[in-house]
Amino acid sequence: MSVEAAPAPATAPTSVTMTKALNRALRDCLAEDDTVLVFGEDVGRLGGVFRVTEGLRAEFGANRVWDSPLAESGIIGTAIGMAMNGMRPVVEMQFDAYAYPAFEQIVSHVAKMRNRTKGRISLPITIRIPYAGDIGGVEHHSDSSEAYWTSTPGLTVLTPSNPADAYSLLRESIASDDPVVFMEPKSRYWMKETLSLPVTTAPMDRAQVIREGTDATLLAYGPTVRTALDSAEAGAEHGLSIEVIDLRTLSPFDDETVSASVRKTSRAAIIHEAAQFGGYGAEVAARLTERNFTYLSAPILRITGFDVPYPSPKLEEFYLPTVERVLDALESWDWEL
Amino acid sequence: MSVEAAPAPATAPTSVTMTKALNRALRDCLAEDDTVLVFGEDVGRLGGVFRVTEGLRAEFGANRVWDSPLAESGIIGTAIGMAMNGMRPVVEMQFDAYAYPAFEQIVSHVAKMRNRTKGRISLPITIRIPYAGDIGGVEHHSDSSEAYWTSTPGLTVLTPSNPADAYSLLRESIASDDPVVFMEPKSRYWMKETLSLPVTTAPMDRAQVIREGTDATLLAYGPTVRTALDSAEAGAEHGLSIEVIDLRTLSPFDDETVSASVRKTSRAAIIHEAAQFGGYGAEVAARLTERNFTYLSAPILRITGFDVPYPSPKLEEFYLPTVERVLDALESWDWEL
Amino acid sequence: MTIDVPTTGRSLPQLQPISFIGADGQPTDTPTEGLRIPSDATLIGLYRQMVLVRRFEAQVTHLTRQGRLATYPSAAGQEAAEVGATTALAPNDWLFPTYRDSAALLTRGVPVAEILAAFRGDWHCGFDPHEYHTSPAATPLATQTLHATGFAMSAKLKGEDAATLTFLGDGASSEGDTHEAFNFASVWQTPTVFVLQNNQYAISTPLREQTNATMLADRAAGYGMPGLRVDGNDVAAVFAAVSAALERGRGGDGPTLIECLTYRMESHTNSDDPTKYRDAEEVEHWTQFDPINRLEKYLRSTGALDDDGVTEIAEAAETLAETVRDAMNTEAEIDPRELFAHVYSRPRTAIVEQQQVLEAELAGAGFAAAGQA
Amino acid sequence: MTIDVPTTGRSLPQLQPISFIGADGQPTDTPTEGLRIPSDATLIGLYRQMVLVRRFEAQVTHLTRQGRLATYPSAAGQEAAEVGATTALAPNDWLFPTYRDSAALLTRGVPVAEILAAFRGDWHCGFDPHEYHTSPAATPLATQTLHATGFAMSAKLKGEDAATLTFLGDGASSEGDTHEAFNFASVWQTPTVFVLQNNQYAISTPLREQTNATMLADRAAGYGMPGLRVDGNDVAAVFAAVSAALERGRGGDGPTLIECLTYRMESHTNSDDPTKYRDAEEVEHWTQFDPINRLEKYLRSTGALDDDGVTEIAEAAETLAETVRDAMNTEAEIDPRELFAHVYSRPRTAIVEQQQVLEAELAGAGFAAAGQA
Ligand SMILES: Cc1ncc(C[n+]2csc(CCOP(=O)(O)OP(=O)(O)O)c2C)c(N)n1
Ligand SMILES: Cc1ncc(C[n+]2csc(CCOP(=O)(O)OP(=O)(O)O)c2C)c(N)n1
Ligand SMILES: [Mg+2]
Ligand SMILES: [Mg+2]
Repeated sequence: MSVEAAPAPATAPTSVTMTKALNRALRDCLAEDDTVLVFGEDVGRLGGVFRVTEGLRAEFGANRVWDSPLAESGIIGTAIGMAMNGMRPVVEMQFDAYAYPAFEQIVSHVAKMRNRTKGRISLPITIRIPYAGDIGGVEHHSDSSEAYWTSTPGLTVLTPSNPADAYSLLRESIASDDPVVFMEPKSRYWMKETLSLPVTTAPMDRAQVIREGTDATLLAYGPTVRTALDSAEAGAEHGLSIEVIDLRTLSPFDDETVSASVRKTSRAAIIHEAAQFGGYGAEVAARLTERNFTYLSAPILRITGFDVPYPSPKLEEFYLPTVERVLDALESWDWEL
Repeated sequence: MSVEAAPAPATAPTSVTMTKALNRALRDCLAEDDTVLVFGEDVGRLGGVFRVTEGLRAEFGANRVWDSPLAESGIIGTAIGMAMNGMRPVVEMQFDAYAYPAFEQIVSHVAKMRNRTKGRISLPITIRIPYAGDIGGVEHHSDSSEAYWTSTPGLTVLTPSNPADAYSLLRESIASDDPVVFMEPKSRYWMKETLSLPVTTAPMDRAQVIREGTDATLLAYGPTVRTALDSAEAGAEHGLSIEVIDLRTLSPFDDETVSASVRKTSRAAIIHEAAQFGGYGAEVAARLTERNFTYLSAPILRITGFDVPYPSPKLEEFYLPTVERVLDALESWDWEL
Repeated sequence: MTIDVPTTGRSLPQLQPISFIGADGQPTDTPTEGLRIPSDATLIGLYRQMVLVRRFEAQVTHLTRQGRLATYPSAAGQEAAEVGATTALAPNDWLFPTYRDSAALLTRGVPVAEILAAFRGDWHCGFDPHEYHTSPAATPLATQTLHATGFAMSAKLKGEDAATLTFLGDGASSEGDTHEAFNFASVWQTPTVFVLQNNQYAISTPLREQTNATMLADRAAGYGMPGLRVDGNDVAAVFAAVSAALERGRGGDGPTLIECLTYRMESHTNSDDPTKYRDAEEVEHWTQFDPINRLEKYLRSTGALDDDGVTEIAEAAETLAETVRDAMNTEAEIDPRELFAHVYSRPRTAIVEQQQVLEAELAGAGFAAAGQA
Repeated sequence: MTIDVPTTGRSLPQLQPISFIGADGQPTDTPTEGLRIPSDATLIGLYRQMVLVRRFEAQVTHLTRQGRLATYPSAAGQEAAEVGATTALAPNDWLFPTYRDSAALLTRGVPVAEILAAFRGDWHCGFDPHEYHTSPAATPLATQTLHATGFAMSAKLKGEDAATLTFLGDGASSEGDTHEAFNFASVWQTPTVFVLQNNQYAISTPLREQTNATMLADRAAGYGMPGLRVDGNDVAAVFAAVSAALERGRGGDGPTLIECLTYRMESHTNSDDPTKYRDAEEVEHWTQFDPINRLEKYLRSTGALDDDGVTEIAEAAETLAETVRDAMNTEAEIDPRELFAHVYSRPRTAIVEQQQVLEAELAGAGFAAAGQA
């Protein structure tokens, strides 16, 4: 199949939500490359329960964008077959707990096909997963499942925290020959930014320093980037100069950028919504300590959800890592200010 | 249903393999408590592909021990229903990659039912999973999936490294009101020990110091305990006094025992077969560093499989953490001997 | 070739949905597979419960629009399936409902506040499953079909005189778990009734994109299990079919699949916009099949119901609506420390430590609080 | 009620397995659903390939017992299904095999050493899928049925004149993925043929504990998909049924389920002990249905095959066996650094670092090596 030349017209800067940025990325990919296919539960007529695929079926037709039967293993399994035949399927798992029925297909095939075949079959599949909480969702609608994917060799795991990255990273995912688990922070879906699309941000394997500081480094991704920035702001009121890094790509980890920051500040904490035990923060803390031990004046802290199942809406505020919890953690460091 | 009094007759010390110890634990539980049920793929007539359930169907009948249809989600899902009705199902996932089809049932229900119902419904299910490699298995037969389970709040995760613990921990799992993922290291199945059964070893939430030392602590579990002991022995030839801890219970983590050792030795490494990135070792390293930072004279090291899919038999020896790899890691520490 | 497989029950269900009372309130002449229409007394009870349920759904939907609940999936239009099936249960039987089945919970006797706790966001499951012989409503689709099968298997092994009933949707029928449940139940011959509410949509996805089969009940044949297609808006048919299937199950004759043809009159949940995928005419079309109207007509025609009866029931429905409003206007007391209380049966040190972190935060003892002070 | 569902193809397969050539080598009078017996020329080719395949399986099993391979699942007894189905494929079609289907890979032209690489432990998949239009053999049961469906869907979307064929076992039919594949394939009307080799056992579990259905082909009706039950030991029937189904698929008429009744004559793999779950008489009983014997008798009776032909084919089989021995006696060169080479299409720094760790170990540069020196 040929790649149609349909360059996306640049728009004048407007206020864009993350869902709109994602929608536009899908649109531009569909327009430019006719091997791109979008399917999943309710992504067609409805445009997805979060409206990320809105209008795409109308624009590209039901042969490019369609509603599948309701079965996640079926969605991933058939996407594998399509990718083996040269397509670039972009599939949606409606909420992240609903990727679990597809776990075997993702872990045993999506992650392993390329290695299994000595690189002869690549699977350029993008698995979009809305994740994390803070939206008042009922049970199973607020899980942070990133650790399952990041601990699986063969997967690339991305998560944008803002509309510009959402656009740029999703386009990179779809263009990537390797499968990408693309995690969309639900609570940031309605975040607005003034942007002109298309936009190209930093490449997908790089973390980004989004606030500079000298006293400590806060690492965050997806929904907690906002928490980290707010904490840095609050820390400043306490006289602390805090650097904030948006990881963007969870696997691979950008050791270079993050270690440089940690060596500079000598203190770091990672913030995520998922439970702490065995969470992604464990990898971050372990590898930063291995690589920068002599530079550290305190252990890398993990400021996370508690080690309990994600609670129902009324208890979310007590579960989620807040600016307060971050500040309490900062306080635990033995500052010599 | 009543609990029959059928105390297991103690045997004279004999040489017992891990499979035999597990088999005897199942037998004794089936005899003592008629709510215990054993089912799964090929666990009846055949006695399981590893012969762990051998003879049980003949002794207890097909209403207590039986072959299910071939569907792992079905096995776990029906076990949930039985447990809701007061039974204690013990189910086998034939190889650990074959627990993945049951991932949703395990993560969304087994782990969460008790919390969901405010403790009104407990699920005393034991999920036996043969795991890890070093047995020349073809693809999907050598995975170490522990990180998926340990990062899921609500699960208890055990793994014995020797026949005595295999017996004692399996009995404790089945007696536990909480669901247990019971991981059996395939490469240790044929390990022999002279034992008289029944035997009661340390309780399931405790790690065990199995070799004392003063210079460094090696942490291991399941298949790597042997590697750790051999490494300690080899280290001794280099003049190093190495403490070895068998973790036994991966979740919860026995902070008390392990931190005490690390504070004493000031250096520690965790050895596991699973890939390093996001592996269980990350949690171990992160929490030990958090809790013992000022006692550490070096970062906690992780000596693990590489961040690649588990390879085919001919490459296993290069993938698996060996005594050599452990010794190389020890060397990386800046010894002041 | 001599291969030992059962040869019983090998047929496809009749095409015409089983129905006793037509949309016009008249008795039908549809073949009913040996089932018998319930007595007028039973039908009055079913009518009453359907009216209550409809008022309940309307009230909760209204309160959800007002923001008193986080989300709510209404079963308006599906009252016959919800009430007919649930009423057929004996107290000892167990029900395995989904998020859509609050009406069934209500019918099962679960108090309003306990049903709605999950949707208000108080706690995942608000009631005691043992008290009502009713499992927590499952949100991960189709997973509960296996729980119902396993529960029934253990009842059978224990020699209990109990069956299980589980609801599932047309969408959920596509999940692998549904297949595994049908198969396990039939191989094990468990007393399980699968009530498939085919309400024509899975959120926005219409039935014809969910299956290419003539009817979902056709699946049963592939498992050596009886399958029935029932007019899911005729509560008499649903009640009769489910009662017979439960009886079959308890008698040792294994599971049954019952497809109830019905229609979801409301949006999927309050956050859904059905205009994106179906038009008003279609919804309008289905009003003629309304389960309550037809039964009222029928019972009036037999003389079992009159204006007084209808009024009395309507008043009971208003009383229920008031109970709902009261329940939802009373805030539940939720102790944040309960976050940690129910995860394991035995305390875990690390969780106790985390609880202490939260308690310190709540006590305002932290750095942040100090800064704000 | 007006509900828009398809009403085509609603029937259960005929009870008697479709067969052209009986176990006695004589033409049968079984109804064959419009299928026609393949020409003698085709049948000779199928005969030859079955003989080769049987010799191949015997040789590999033997080498495995000698420890030259880590494990091996033989399809001895199932040659008709393996060869009949695979031969029906056009070059452009894609095959989605399982661990049991080395015979199919051989038939597809994959070189012996490349087929056996996985079982010898050289590499997970030893051949280039694109070269043979054949997916890596799947070990996680039933997962490949979805890959075959998805591949076929994309072929349809691209307008390619290609179908897909996937094998699955009676055991694998119980997995959720099988259901999802049947359903997706039928809803999307993909050109996919599901060849279910019902060899009566899933390791030790007999068919009657896997399903309560009369036959596994009965499943098809529940998806609005044609289903056929074929004598899986009659290669003529398998070839004819699969050819027709592939043709149907390529012509846009969607998927087909074909259940091939057969028997696994060997143990599950070399490490299995079948005496635990089936007796010798049962195995003996099945020898009378042998797929090769009957075809030889038949072709001799039509005059298409004589002693010379049989001898020539037997010699070719011996040559193949020699190729197998040679291939398995030649060690494959495997570079340990390949561990890292194929995981991602772009290099990852952390993996490069790990490769350096391994290279240092291999160079004997470490502490351990120093100590040993
Ligand atoms: C495993 C899983 N996947 C996706 C969802 C999200 N979801 C919730 S309801 C629904 C549609 C269900 O349709 P159906 O089974 O027909 O039931 P209905 O809502 O019509 O009652 C979907 C896709 C889910 N809850 N669980
Ligand atoms: C998902 C999964 N579960 C379990 C296994 C282990 N296993 C390998 S083969 C087999 C039996 C398969 O039986 P069947 O599908 O009838 O195929 P056959 O071996 O008879 O060809 C089992 C249980 C597996 N490979 N994959
Ligand atoms: Mg529905
Ligand atoms: Mg089989």
